[in-house]
Amino acid sequence: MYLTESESEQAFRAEARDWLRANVPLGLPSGDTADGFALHLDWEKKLYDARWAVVSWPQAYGGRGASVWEWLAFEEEYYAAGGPQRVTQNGIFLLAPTLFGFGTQEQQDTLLPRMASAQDLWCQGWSEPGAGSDLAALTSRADKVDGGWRINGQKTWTTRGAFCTHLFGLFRTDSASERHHGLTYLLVALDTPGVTVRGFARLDGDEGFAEVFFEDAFVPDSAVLGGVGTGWNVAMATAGSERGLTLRSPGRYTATVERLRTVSGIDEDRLAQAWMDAEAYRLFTLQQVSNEQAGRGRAGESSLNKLFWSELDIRLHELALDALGADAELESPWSKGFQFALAGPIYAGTNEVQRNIVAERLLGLPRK
Amino acid sequence: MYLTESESEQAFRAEARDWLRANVPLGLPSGDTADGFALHLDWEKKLYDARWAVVSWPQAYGGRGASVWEWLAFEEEYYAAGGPQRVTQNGIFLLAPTLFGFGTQEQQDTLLPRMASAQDLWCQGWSEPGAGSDLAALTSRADKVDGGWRINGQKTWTTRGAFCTHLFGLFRTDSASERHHGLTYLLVALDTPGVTVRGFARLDGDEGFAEVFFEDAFVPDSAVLGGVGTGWNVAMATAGSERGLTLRSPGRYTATVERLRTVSGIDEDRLAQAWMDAEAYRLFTLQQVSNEQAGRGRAGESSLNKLFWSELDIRLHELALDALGADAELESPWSKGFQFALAGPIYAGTNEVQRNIVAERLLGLPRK
Amino acid sequence: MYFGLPDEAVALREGLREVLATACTPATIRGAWDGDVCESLWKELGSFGVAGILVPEDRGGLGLDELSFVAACEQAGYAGVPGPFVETLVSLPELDLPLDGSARVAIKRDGATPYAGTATHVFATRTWSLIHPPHVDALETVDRSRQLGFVTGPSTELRTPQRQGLVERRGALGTAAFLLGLARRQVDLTVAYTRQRTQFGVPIGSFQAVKHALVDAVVGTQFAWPAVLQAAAHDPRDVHASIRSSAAKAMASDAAYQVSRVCLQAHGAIGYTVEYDLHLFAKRTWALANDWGTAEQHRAVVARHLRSEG
Amino acid sequence: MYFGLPDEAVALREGLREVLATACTPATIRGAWDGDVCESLWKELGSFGVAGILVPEDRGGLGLDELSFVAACEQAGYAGVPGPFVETLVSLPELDLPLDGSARVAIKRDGATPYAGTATHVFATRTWSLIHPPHVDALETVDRSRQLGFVTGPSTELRTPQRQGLVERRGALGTAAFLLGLARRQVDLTVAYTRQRTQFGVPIGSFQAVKHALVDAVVGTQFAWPAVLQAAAHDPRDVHASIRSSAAKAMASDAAYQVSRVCLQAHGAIGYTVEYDLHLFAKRTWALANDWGTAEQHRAVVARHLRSEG
Repeated sequence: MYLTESESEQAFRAEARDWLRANVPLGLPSGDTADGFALHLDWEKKLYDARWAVVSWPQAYGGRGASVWEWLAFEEEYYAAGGPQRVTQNGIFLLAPTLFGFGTQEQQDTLLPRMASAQDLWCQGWSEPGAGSDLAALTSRADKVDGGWRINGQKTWTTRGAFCTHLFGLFRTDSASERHHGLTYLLVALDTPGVTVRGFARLDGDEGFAEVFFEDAFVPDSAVLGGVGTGWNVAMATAGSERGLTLRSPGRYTATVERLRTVSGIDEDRLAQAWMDAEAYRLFTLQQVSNEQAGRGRAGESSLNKLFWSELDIRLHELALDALGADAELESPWSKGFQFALAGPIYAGTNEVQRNIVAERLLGLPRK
Repeated sequence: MYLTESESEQAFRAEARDWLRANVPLGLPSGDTADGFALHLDWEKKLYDARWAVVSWPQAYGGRGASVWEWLAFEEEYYAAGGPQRVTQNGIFLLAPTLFGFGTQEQQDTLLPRMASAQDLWCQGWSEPGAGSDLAALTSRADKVDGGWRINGQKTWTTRGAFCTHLFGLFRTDSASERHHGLTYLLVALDTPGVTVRGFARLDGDEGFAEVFFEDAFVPDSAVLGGVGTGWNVAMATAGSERGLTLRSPGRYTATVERLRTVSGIDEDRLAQAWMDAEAYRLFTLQQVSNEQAGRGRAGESSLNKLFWSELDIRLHELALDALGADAELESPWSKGFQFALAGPIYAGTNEVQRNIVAERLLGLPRK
Repeated sequence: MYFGLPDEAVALREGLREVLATACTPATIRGAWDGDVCESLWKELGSFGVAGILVPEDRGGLGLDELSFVAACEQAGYAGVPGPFVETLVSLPELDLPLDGSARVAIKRDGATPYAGTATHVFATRTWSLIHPPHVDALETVDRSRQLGFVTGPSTELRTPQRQGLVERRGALGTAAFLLGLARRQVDLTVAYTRQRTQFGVPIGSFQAVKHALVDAVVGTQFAWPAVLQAAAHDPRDVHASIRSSAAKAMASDAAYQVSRVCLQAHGAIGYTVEYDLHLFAKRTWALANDWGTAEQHRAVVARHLRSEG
Repeated sequence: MYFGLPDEAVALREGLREVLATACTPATIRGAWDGDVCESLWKELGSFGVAGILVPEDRGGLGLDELSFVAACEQAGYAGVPGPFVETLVSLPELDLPLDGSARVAIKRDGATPYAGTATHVFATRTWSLIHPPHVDALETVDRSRQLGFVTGPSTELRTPQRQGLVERRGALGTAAFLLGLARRQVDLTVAYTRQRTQFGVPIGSFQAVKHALVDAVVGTQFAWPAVLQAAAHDPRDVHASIRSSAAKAMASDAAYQVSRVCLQAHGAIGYTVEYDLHLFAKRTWALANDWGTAEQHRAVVARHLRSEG
């Protein structure tokens, strides 16, 4: 057990803490509204200019080549300093790992720097009206044409789609194919002719969702990420990192528990449980990273991770709201955070799907 | 709303209370051991002699023709006075309703008085090694022979089978039949040649279970309850009353909560919840009886009832054991009761099966 | 002996159901979210007479008992009636105000007063006085139809006998019934959606994950309702009568909240949008679960009683 | 940076796994239920050296750290080792007793002492003295291998430095690891049974009702283990080091108890018999969940720390 950070890791943490405490903007409005989004962009550019936007990326793309340990330390300090949710997260946390894994040199060189500097803002194009938990049921098509692909169909539940510039997602490129076969991972600029985006409101009232309609929208061959027809495997890599630690860094919850400790009238027994749970999540994540680095990653581990943080997030906010009592219904960071937390068990693969994955892949229970 | 008991109902309750308080034997050993069972039989005969054994039955069979309200009042007073579990319950609460509903006059006249006076002691023959939750998978056969039936097969999980004299259960009388078709409800004396009973121990260590083996055991035609081949419907009537209020009268839980109030160091918030839950169960039962008497019984209501009491019973005992702390592991009425309660969600149709029933019959969710 | 709603209560509930089917649709609730006080709805309620359920007949009310009152509140909850429905019904017996729906009465709190923004009068029970017209400093709430606000304005002391305890008890009891109506509506929406929504080639309502979670939540509401009935029944022989309304509110708050969680999860993403109706009922549930005393506060009342009553 | 068991701890656990596979079968545990003190098992443990895990090498022990200790306790829990396994391991560093398994040390309690009936020595930590030979008034317990009893007998004061706090902390920590081993065993039994047990034409392990309940219980144990690791790691920079063992015990107690409930339910009637092995591990779980401090008591320790540490 070598939990002690090295001198360089400690130095990295200290530098991050100092800069964040000096620069984090407090009380930003939600990034899921048009006005709020603009303010968040300013913050993202500030992070980029100081090279804190994508610490784990290579220097060439605007990062610091930080280790995963340093990245976790940065995230802890980020949320401990009260840093806001990252409006760039779908790009830098979900698409980027896939680009690093499957992208051509040219795709990486052109897309990653613009992503890091928040010039390009990426949203996901997974779900469709008929394909939610059952992603493989998607029907949006991309037909081969000279020099590229012509897209038709509809995506929905696209977080912050109304404020983004680009979309990454899966499209059926083999009309004869079924389920997870014949799909291709495409990168689409939302200003492409034939693409229409309609934003709509989430549970908390913010316009955080969008529907994206494709009518004969043309994208060039260079829009293909990974091979044609291999989209499912490429997407699963993203889904993996989405369910994994890059979606919810432990720093979020340890920071939330620190805020809970300042709420008066809180149930002490439940507060102790909340502290233990947030700590357990942090430690589980450290163990998960250690296992993966040692090549001992376990099947279904990222699903365990997602089950835990999504339910923990709700419990933490319920604890605060119970303490607020009759005032719990007032608009506040706690009531807002509660509504946000309720999405946790639903998105990135519902928890019901995650339980099936853990039962079958980790425990070895029969599919049928 | 006419919750007030009539004068006759009040008089009935008062008479029952006085007699029970004067006669209930305290500190009886478990009735699920050979020695204990004998002592419980003495108590059953005492109840019978005073005509308190089967209050809701006709006078002719040893009862008082009591209304269901009077029966509920008797049960409340019985457990409030510390009355022991009824070792005759499988007969008087599970078989008797079926006999009243499906038995011939001769079957009723011969069997009911001997059951009431605890001369005949009945156990259930439902489950088989391969048929638990999936009762329709049973394979024990009864083949037609001259003047009766010849039984082969095995039953198991037969509560108190080792101490009983008779068994009622389902047997496949049409070898070509499948699932719930071609089954017949038979009444079998356990001293019949070819019948072997092997008692075995339950979770709490008492020999409360038995396996019953049938090797060419002959029973006469008069052993058929209801029509040949109609066994499933006849059995479901029993299963209904088993899941219903006759299995667990509310008096058990209100009495347990009163005992909980005497346990020191108990969590007051959870005690309040326990009291509310026991009351809710009592009131739900009154509502259920009222609905049924008014012909407004609801599909799945007896499953709701079973889900609630079985989980309530466990919660009540967990509450006591948590208060006992390190002493919880000592043999005591609470640790014994906890282990007994753990059977609740499993027997009489597992709670998983009950949830399916409520989902499909009460809520109308699709089977497939 | 009979335990259940008497016929007159059932008849009232059915009548109210018909009225609300047209007078209070999700569009009505959305209107309230945008600040509409829903006068036409309240006129309907007034002409149906429901405002005066608990007001003696000699004063023009229906003079019904609390069993009819909880039956009406449950039905109003099912429809998600916006505005101070429970508050008005429990206030009017104490006040000299019209029963035609033109009076919408909120009940003053030390902090912000619920429905202040839509009330014509605010009943300050502590001082037993009536504030009219109320001046309201509005607050932002998760359920925008709640219209919480700090209330000031001209106040008149009331001459009627002070029955704070009765108003408090009825408010908690009516809110418990309203919560169970909200829960029943959310379950109906969820059953309807999961029956037709197909994933993996089958209706999602056929998955045990959906079925069993929904059933466990429904069990809670099914066993809370008899507690509401008993609290409304005032059985003279009931030694626990004084805490029945607390038991009812505690059980209804927890059960309805759990239903809201399970129904939202069963819907998936669609339930997480404001374009779909579920959130209208879920957010009211969250608000009312803590209004008129939280489950924990009411359990504490029960616990005190159990201690004292020995 | 690396968070996990170091290689030496993994090696120890694997070695112990092999020893226990033959030395501690369910039959061994059933023997203990009938009063057997399992001397051959303890000889095996002694010759493997596990009794001296925490004893310095210069005293003949293995001189390993607490990470190896919790690894061993978890494996012992998986095998359901009867007798004072954790108690002996945490006591031997403080005592001058043989490490060959001939000394089985129980730790005295104000009330009844667990494993008193199978112990060769009883360590009274409060008075820092050793009772030998112990005289025991036995009590009936749900898990009969626990052999609780009231202890008297000749007592010798110890000259070694009094480290009550260390023994207490290690006892809770080792028991937490033991509980997670018991849980892992129950999950393995349940997966094996529900894979082969068929009802309604399919393995019952394919039903979501079984899968999801089991997964939720497993999540609890999966996240309790890192808490055990951290408590054993003694990170010098950890401002919360003093309460890590309480956090570990609280989480392990709740998680293992939940596993025992879910596994029993998933088995159905077969799990409810003493002929099947599950109950051997379930009943130990129930006992240890409350031994060395209940989850609630340890959460109270954490709560106090959070309050003071501000």
